[in-house]
Amino acid sequence: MSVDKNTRIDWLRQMYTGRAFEEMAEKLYALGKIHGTMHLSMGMEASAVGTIAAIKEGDYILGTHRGHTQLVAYGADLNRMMAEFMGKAAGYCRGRGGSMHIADVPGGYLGAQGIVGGNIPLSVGVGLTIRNRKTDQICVCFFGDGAANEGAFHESLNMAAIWKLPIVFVCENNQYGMSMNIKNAMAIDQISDRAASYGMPGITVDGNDVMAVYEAVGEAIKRARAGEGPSLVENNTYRWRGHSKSDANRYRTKEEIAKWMKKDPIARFQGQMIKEGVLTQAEADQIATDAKEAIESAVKFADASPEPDVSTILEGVYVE
Amino acid sequence: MSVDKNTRIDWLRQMYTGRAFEEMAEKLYALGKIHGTMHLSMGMEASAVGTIAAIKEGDYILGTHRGHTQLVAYGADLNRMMAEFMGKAAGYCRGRGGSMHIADVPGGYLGAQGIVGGNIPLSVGVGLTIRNRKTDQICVCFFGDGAANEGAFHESLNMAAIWKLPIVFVCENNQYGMSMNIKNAMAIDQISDRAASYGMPGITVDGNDVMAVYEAVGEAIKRARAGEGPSLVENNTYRWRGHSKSDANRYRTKEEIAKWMKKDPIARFQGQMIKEGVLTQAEADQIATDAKEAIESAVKFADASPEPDVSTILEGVYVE
Amino acid sequence: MRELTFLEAIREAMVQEMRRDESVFLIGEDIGVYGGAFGVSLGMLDEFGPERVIDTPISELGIGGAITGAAMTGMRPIGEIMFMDFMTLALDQLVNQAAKLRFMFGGTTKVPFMMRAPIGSGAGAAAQHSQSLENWYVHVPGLKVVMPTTPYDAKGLLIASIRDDNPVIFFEPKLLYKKAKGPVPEELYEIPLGVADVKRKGKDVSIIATGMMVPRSLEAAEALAEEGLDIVVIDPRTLRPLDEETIVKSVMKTGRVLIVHEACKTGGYGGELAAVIAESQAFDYLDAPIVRLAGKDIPIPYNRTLEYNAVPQVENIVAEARKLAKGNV
Amino acid sequence: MRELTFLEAIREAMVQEMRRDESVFLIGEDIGVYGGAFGVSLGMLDEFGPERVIDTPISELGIGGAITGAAMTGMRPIGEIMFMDFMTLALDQLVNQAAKLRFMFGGTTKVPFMMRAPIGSGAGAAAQHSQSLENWYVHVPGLKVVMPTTPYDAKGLLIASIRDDNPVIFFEPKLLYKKAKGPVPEELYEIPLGVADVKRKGKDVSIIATGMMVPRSLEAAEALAEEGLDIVVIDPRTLRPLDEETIVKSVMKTGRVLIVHEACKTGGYGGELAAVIAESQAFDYLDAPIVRLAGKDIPIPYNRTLEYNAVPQVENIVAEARKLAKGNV
Ligand SMILES: Cc1ncc(C[n+]2csc(CCOP(=O)(O)OP(=O)(O)O)c2C)c(N)n1
Ligand SMILES: Cc1ncc(C[n+]2csc(CCOP(=O)(O)OP(=O)(O)O)c2C)c(N)n1
Ligand SMILES: [Mg+2]
Ligand SMILES: [Mg+2]
Repeated sequence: MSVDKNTRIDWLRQMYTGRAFEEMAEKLYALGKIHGTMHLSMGMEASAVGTIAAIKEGDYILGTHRGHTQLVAYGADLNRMMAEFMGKAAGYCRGRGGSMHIADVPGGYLGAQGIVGGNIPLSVGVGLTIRNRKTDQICVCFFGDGAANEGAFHESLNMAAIWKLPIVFVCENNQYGMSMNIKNAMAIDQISDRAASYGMPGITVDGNDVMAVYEAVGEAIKRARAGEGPSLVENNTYRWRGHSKSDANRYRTKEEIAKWMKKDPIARFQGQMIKEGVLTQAEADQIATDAKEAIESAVKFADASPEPDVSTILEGVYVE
Repeated sequence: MSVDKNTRIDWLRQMYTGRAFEEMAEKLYALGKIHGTMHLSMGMEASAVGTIAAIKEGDYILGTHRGHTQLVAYGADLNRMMAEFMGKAAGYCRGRGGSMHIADVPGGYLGAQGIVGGNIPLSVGVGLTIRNRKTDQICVCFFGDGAANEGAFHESLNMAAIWKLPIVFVCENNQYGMSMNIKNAMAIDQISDRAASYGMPGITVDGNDVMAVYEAVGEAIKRARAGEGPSLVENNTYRWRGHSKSDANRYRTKEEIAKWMKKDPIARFQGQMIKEGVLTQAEADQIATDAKEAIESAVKFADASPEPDVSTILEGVYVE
Repeated sequence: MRELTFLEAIREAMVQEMRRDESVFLIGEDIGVYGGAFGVSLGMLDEFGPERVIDTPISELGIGGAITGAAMTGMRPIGEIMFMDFMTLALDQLVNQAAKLRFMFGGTTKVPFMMRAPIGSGAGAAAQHSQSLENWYVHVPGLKVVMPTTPYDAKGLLIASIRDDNPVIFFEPKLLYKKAKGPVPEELYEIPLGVADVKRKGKDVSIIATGMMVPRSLEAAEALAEEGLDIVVIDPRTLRPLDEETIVKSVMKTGRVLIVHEACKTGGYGGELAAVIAESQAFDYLDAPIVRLAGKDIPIPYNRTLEYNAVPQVENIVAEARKLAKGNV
Repeated sequence: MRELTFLEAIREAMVQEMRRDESVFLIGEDIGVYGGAFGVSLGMLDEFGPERVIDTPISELGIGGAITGAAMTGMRPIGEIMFMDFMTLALDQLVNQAAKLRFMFGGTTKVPFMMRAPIGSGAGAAAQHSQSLENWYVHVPGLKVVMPTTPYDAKGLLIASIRDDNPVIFFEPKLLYKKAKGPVPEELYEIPLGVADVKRKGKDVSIIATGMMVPRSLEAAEALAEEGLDIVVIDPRTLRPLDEETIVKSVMKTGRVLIVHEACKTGGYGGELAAVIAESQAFDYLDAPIVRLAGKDIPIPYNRTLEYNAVPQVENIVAEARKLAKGNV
């Protein structure tokens, strides 16, 4: 597939923006401005961006707890995202959700998720809705390598397969659950091999190569739109930071982390574009700066947003 | 593997006894002597008998709701089995369990099961016990084709595989859940192919051929005892009767049933032995008659057993 | 008016709603050609086809997700779980997803599904097929919980449940399917969720009963009428939201209350009812302690006699209500 | 006596029992090198190795089965679920298997495991990581349910739970892990399950509190002492079986009872407590309605202020207890 320059620059911008969001998240955390928990996807940006680059308006996305860059790539409003992260009234969830539950259901982003694997069964329902409407919409369902050992994974992929639902299951394999390496969590080498259990195609790609992700997911989406059913795409990648907030990294070595940091998906994509001559270093620097500024302005927005009003605490449990 | 004549005659006897138990169960049902539900495995006897023939004293078995012949093959006391089926005090579960829950935990038969797939996670725990004891015991875990779509299947096989637990997963594929044909329930041809998702061996055998089952399960058990981990064996077979009690068979054709009844595992095994000259027709008839008599005598025993005493109703919830 | 069984009333409500509203579909195990384990949906596949009467593999969690995801995106699914006991396997989707999504997402979504399941003992199906765990669902904000006990109520409540914009858990006392028969209008009608029904008026004791205990309490009340006692029987019908007013008013009149449910006593819905009464203005009108008559704290046994004795029967209700009325609790 | 945190007391109890009894092992997600999400089992892998401190894949149902199957066949496993919210995924094994096997099999087996899980809100983890669903488990015959609130109780109850021959669900209020500190004997000791502890004596109002509400109630009682009110605080510690006697006796003395729990009010354990009191001989001694102060009927919100307001805080307990004591409920 050939992708035009502006689109690729847009991808780079999304990756930088996701990165900047999370760098800021870390900073806010250190400043004690964040009460709750968060999960950073630094180092995994190509997976989120490459995947979502392949969808179109009207499609659905089911995110994960490690979903900031997924949201950015989806095109979430940074102000409302940051406000939600900071628990403010102007946030996507009016401060009720926080990092783990940012959602824009009306727009098709059906939410980040606190239950590992908990979004996978939802995809089956989304698939049924689409089937019923007879549109060419599709649903992208993200989950991690760890989630692939939940029963939810098994039941959902099977149901999606027998009904040929238009779903692309995207496994962001960052090599670890919380602390468990996939080598200890499963006795196989590739999660995509599990697709065979459901009679659907499975493929593993270099998840730090945004183009590779885009192409693999794009193929799967083409199948899905054509009524040929679901696929499983495994993006091999790595998270640079600890599991949540911070962790002591007792379960992995500094060398391993350093090795993967050298495979930075942003540096790599940017380097390619510069090498190809479609981007200059100065342009790249500008994109990075713009991203940081956008995030800083989002923090300003969020800072200015009021706390949710305690008198509204009971709202939103039921549709009255 | 060569199996001596007496052993084979024993298998035939077990199959006849299982069959006789269920013919009697049907009769008792028709007479209104049974209050609850039951699931008959007529036509599937080779799967239960061939599997259990391969285990040895001290091994564990986890049964299913369709477990009468599994129990017979295990060597359950027919009197106590029948008494349990009839809800009597002398039953294996003092009348608390009924057909769906007959168990002999002290002897290693860890129970029939009312939750489809509910026994599969238990096998993981049994495997851990054995690992802890460092014995060469193994655990056979039965389940149906329908159960293979439960999340419990997925999580358990994965856990068993990563810890190389001594478990043989035996899928009694009788082509249907309750009414759903496996062709509609999964988009693959062989359930044993799912073993690959866990990095364990999987094999499909003719489940109406007691010898084939015995050999395949025997191989898997050998692996398990040798510390090489779990396997998945799929016994292809068919149930002659409705799903439970009776059903209207709306979901399958008379022709299909008739076709499979021609593959009667008992007639087939008996025919082979007669053909080989290790058994005469008269001996076979005697075995069949003995089986029926044993069951009739079990009914007498059960009939004579009192109902559980209502004053004991609270017993057995807790170990005091 | 023509009479229908409880089962027929449920089926008719589903069929009529599915004719009316394209976004309603039914999904569950063996609900298609088999018609469901109890035959509730028999014939529906023929009318609506396999895309609206969807047989699933044996995957309860998957069913929970399917109805939640479909409801979030615009459908009004009816999920069926074959026995409420198996809902344990779908709970993450019902409780951590369906019930919470709207609140967690700041009110920007809704999950208008209903999940149907048979409930209760008496069919000889033993411990894993006979439970009454309705109070689990009552305890989850975001869910509504409905349990009808007459064909008329079943149809009206089912229609209201389908049309409700929230996830509704709908329990069907399985012994009523074929045994309960009564007048049911042919047209579509709604019985609003959250409104109790006084099934029998009286003045001596207020019985608050749920599920199978409603017909049994009515029978008990008839027996006691012959002794000159005049017993109220109230069926909340919707367990959440609860119609507290109807209950509190009745207790203020009678001063004596007997709560009857089939579920095990400890931790059950009777506690909620007792507490609601004990903290209400009815407290000052109570002439006797609040009595709960409930299932024994045991799993349901297989044997018919044990099973019978595991949960309240008419004679137990008669005895407790009589004691209460006569003031010798 | 040396002091330990709540977390250290739990760890020490596990370590000492594992040294004593080869059949005890710990199994859960990220409990090995990571030490568990809250660090409870930090260091245990080093001492006991990977066969007795078993890290699992993310498979809660599998963990439920693993401890049940192991317990049936002779082990005494301790299962850990990272947040009690995820136990929804293991419920089939806990409720349909572990709790019922003994009864269903006529008393011929036993299932001596314990399942530990952190419970409650206050950590900013929002709706799917902050629940208090203890009453679900209380409602299941065959299970015991324990919830300690001091380091001393935690160690003694944990040891008793491991040694108990029944499946025990053990909830650890997560805010106490590092905050609660107190004297804990070095040796092994058991606090029998089913015995409540009167954490504070008094005569004006009986507060029955569970989990995090125990320290908050004690703080409230101190505040009220300055107003001349003398408040009892009872911690049931074991929710099932409940020590009814201690509670009933206290209520007979004070005539006023305030039930405080963090779980949502509707369908919660407070109902059980209220009903037990309302049907006991204490009923005649009640000078005021039984009051439940509980979590609001909402999922736990993320925002810190909303989260704070979602469950009872010291000031709410003070206000309710004061109203009760002064007779103006
Ligand atoms: C059902 C459930 N179990 C456990 C957890 C705790 N938990 C949160 S994230 C996580 C690791 C998930 O691993 P993976 O799916 O690979 O996603 P990653 O965090 O690596 O992106 C765990 C165990 C949870 N949130 N939900
Ligand atoms: C968790 C659960 N879901 C559904 C059922 C109802 N049910 C009982 S047996 C059965 C079919 C099981 O199919 P399979 O596993 O193939 O076993 P078979 O009955 O064919 O032997 C079903 C759906 C159940 N008992 N448990
Ligand atoms: Mg991961
Ligand atoms: Mg089958």
